[in-house]
Amino acid sequence: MVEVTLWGSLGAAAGGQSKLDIEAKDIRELFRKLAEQYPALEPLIDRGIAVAIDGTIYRDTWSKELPEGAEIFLLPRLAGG
Amino acid sequence: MNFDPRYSNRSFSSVGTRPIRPDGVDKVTGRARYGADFNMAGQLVGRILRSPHAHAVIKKIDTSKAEKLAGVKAVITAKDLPDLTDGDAAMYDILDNCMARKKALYDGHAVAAVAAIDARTARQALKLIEVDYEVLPHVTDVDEAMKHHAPLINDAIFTEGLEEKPVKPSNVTKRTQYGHGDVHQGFAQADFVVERSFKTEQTHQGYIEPHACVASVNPDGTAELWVCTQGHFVYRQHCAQLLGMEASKLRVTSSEIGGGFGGKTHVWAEPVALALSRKAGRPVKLVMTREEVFRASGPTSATSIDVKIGAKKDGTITAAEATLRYSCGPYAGMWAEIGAMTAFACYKLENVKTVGYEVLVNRPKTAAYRAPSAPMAAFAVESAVDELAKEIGMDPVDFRIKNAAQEGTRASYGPVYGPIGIGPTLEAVKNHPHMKAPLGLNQGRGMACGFWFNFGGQTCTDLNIGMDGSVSLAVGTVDVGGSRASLSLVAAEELGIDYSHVKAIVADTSSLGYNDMTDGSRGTFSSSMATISAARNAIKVLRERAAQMWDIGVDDVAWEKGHAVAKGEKHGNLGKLSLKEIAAASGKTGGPIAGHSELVADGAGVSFATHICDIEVDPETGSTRVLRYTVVQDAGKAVHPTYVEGQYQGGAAQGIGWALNEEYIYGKDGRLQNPGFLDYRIPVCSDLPMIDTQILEIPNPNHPYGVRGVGETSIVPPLAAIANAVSNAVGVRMSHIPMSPPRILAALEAEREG
Amino acid sequence: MAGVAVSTTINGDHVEYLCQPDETLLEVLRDRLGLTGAKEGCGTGDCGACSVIVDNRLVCSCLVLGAEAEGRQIETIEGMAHGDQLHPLQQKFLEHAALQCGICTPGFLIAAKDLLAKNPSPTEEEIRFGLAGNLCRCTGYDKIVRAVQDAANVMKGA
Amino acid sequence: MRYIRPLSIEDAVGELARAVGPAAILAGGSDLLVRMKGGFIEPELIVDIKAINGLSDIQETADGFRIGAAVPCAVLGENKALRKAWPGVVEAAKLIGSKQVQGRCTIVGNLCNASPAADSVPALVAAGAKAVIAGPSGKRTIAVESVPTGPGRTSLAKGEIVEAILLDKRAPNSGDAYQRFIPRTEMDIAVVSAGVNLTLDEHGVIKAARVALGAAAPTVLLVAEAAQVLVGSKLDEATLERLAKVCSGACRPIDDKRGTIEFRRKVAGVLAKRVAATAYERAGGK
Repeated sequence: MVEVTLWGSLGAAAGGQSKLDIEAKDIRELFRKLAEQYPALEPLIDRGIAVAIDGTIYRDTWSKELPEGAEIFLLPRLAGG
Repeated sequence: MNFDPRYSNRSFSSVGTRPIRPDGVDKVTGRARYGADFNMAGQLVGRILRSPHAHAVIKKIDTSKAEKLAGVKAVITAKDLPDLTDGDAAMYDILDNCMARKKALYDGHAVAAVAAIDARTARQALKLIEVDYEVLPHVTDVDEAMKHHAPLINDAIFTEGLEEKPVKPSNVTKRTQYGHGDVHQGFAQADFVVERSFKTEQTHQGYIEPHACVASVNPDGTAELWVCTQGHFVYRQHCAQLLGMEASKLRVTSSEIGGGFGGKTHVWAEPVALALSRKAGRPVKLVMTREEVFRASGPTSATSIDVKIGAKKDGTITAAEATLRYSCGPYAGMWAEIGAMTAFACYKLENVKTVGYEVLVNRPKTAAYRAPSAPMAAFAVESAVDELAKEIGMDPVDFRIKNAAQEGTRASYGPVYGPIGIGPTLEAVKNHPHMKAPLGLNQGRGMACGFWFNFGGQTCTDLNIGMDGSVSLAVGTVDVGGSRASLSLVAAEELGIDYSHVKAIVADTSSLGYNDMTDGSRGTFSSSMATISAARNAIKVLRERAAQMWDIGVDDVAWEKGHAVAKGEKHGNLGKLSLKEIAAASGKTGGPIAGHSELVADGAGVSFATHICDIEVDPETGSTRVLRYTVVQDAGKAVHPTYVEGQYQGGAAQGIGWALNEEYIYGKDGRLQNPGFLDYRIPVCSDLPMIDTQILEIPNPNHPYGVRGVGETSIVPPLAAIANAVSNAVGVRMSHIPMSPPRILAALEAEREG
Repeated sequence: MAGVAVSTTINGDHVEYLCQPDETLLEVLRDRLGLTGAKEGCGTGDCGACSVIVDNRLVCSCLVLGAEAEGRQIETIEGMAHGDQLHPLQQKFLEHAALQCGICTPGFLIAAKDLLAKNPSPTEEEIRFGLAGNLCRCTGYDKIVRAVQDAANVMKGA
Repeated sequence: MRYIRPLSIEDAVGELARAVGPAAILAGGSDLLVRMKGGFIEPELIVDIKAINGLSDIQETADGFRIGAAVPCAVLGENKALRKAWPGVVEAAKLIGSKQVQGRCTIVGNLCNASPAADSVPALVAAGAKAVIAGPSGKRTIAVESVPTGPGRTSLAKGEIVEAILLDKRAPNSGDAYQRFIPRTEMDIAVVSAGVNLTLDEHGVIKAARVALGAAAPTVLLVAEAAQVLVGSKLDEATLERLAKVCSGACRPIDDKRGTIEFRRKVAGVLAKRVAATAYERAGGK
């Protein structure tokens, strides 16, 4: 079980919830379960979001494992210069 | 592939040295080929017709006269770029921006284009295209655009992110919020509260090379595109999607790039050039004029920001809040959101809240500009932080040190920080001789901090070892300022050979796998990671070949300082095999030796900088002069320190220009008044002092060498550092960027009149 | 439009071309003669990327007509090195990393060459004002000024 | 479109007078080529005057200086005698554009482009310079301030060419100066500017003065009232303050991308003070 914080504009797509507990071992499973529970998140996930695992920002690499008890933040993917 | 990206403390022999870049001689002899330096047989000249109106319905376009002009080979409008975006809203915006469909949304918006045998004919043809416009009311100011009565730019936009779904369309596309804790409670604990409003005007990246490309579409559907870009793989994807082509059939070659800073992350003219070439059946060269670059590429947001910060007497910040309104041009963006994420990232805050509003205006589509959105937020926050320090009676550096984020701090944008450099940059500034140098009359010193995320992303690298033992490194990351030198150093380091035996090139889209563009300070971070990975893969092959040559097991072969070494006493008589010797035998041991790497570079590691500057103000004219400037920034590990310094200096110079004189000036008619380098005033050589730099190296735990991105952060602090210096010099707090002489003089006069 | 026949000298070589009356020297160099070292950053004399030397005067080639080159001596970046020997300014620009993207570099080198020809020992301020007609957006000018200072020292010693 | 390079002023005048479509005179080209690039002018005929005998020379005569219409500003700066006699005119001419532009631009071009912000014009007006005009009906000489009549407009008739600028021989105890305000240190057009020309008596009292302001009205302003303030003074603090006030009051500026009305008014006065002080010092005043 990991605690996922939906951040910025993502919270609105999950019905205003910002913290969710999800049983997921990697990013792929996390995304799949999120999309099942909150269909409004699916297009956002498809467009690409960033995942912060214990403070380090990863992109949406499916195989990235989520350590038990890790702090997960989902952030919008950013533009840079 | 089991590549371990974790940092390991080690000594270096190549990394950290300062050799001459591999592309250097071409660039000092005029041989390097940029966007406009390439030609194809039979090529036509492409030109774009642009809207003279800020906001207008395109009722009709009659191209018949232009088509009849001798020498005109193709004329296109939006009809020739049909909508193939399949519900992808972001791509649709790109398409509409490349060629206006129903409405022209800003002065300079493309409405038609021609390809002709020469520039004169093309220019004449543009004059023969008749466009029937119905001019609409327009809005160019970010605050005006948010008002209820403001002209509506897109009536299908309803503000996202509000608690209640809006019933009326709006120019505000989205509201976003970040933060944690309870700011009301936080402000209640504060002994001092500073609350201020700020504005910043729109600026342009100001790269010296205008957008340029040569497009050639064949009747069989294959195509080539030569173009100056920060990301040729991204350009390929976008162009292929907009033109309905298979990506693999479009080969994109990135030319040398004459500056981008975010402005060449986005397609504008390239799909138009391809569409012209497709219609004309000949190659088309399309080069923007400087005026077109200003009117119709992607400047940064204009902003309006409110900041409120509270602190206790002892200097502890108890709460921080900001509302940020960023202009996006006429299409939805996420610029205010980035501002809301970065605004307070330097500080350790119990209670913080930021709200961003994305605002549509009749200006060109906003694009990224070096740490996009962060400089404006930092200007507002760091100005208020300085004022708060003053009210408390604390030294501004000490005040920041007291509140600086550190490892374990929850960032205002969410996650918890790992090892970071804000504290060390502040300590370095506190102890810097610059802080103790005397100042004269009307002179002031200011300092400010800045933050940027840094990106990683998809990266592809090929490392090929020639039969003579020299190494070709093919990377997919466009080199905007010396990364071929850095990556050659990394390859030399990993292989244990001399830098002079490595030659790095940027490969085209048909020669290498997909690679993200050079943005988010990711170039050296990502590609060095992929280069290390590719080199390690090559070393594996080299060890296998050496094992064959010795006829021993590969596990008994180690790689040390450019040589295969046989391990163990039983092989004591085998000596070493150099990379050169192994390469020479490669034809007999299994063929060419190479290492490849395809990876997603993650964990870029955030970046912080603190700047100091001295300013002199002429109180009679409001004129300013930058007397001294110092940049202190964390690089993680500086691979080629000279180019790291160059990034620090260049970012600071752009920030100085932004702070003092650069701005888009729109007339009442909604047209851009200053689309040229004469009146869009970027700093000239005599405007600036030497820019001193201090590189700190706080290793990034997620990179084998500890590298962090360095390209962008240096543009974040200057706006605030200069505003603070002006305030300290002449006692007026400037709340509007740029701090041009008329604005400073007006502020001084207002102060004198009390 | 009648073409203008022009006979001129570029980097010591005799060159003849036909150009249109309104064609700039920059267009002639780049599009007719294949000398693409001079760059067009603005086309209005504001950036200096197209700098060349005409009869010992530094000019923006975008502000000179091709027709005006008749009988002149023109020096461009392509003629700056002697054979395989780089000019000291070119060498110092490399050593100091006085270029990042490099688009402004040919113009800076030509302008710096003209500056040092007229003032072999310029102060930092003279260098900065002497090169104020050349825009660079990457470097903040710091390393460019240092490279010119260093080259001046080398050239005086030579 | 035709490009011609006549060898005599008569030929040039004749060609211009006969031209059917728009015609343009090319000396330095630093304004003309920019306007052509922007599509603001598409001349049928370009008359390059640089091959005309005498137009590229500076002559020192018994009456003063005659500066040919094709003399680049860089050459003005290299002329020691001119620099010594009219330092204000030379420093103004040297401010036009970059080093690259200096090698091409001319003060006659600057005058005939008729921009109120032209750098050399306030200095020339303050200096009392004259323009020698050749035309189909012969030659005439007029004060330089009579050439521009409004932004982009001149009093020149069809076929007329300004062939030279005349500057008087310098009276003893005289000095002139010019300054402009620009946001950067180089490469800008004047936001506002001032030129002052003074002659002192043997006691350091100003006996003659001319004050001109640039970018303060549709044409360069010759401010007679400012000259009156200066004459009879030794440029004391009170005189300088009065000068500033009169100059600010004389301005009829506009708000535009380069500055505001308020700013131009205020800074016109500040510059007038500073420029007058330099001119006074150059004239030998203390």
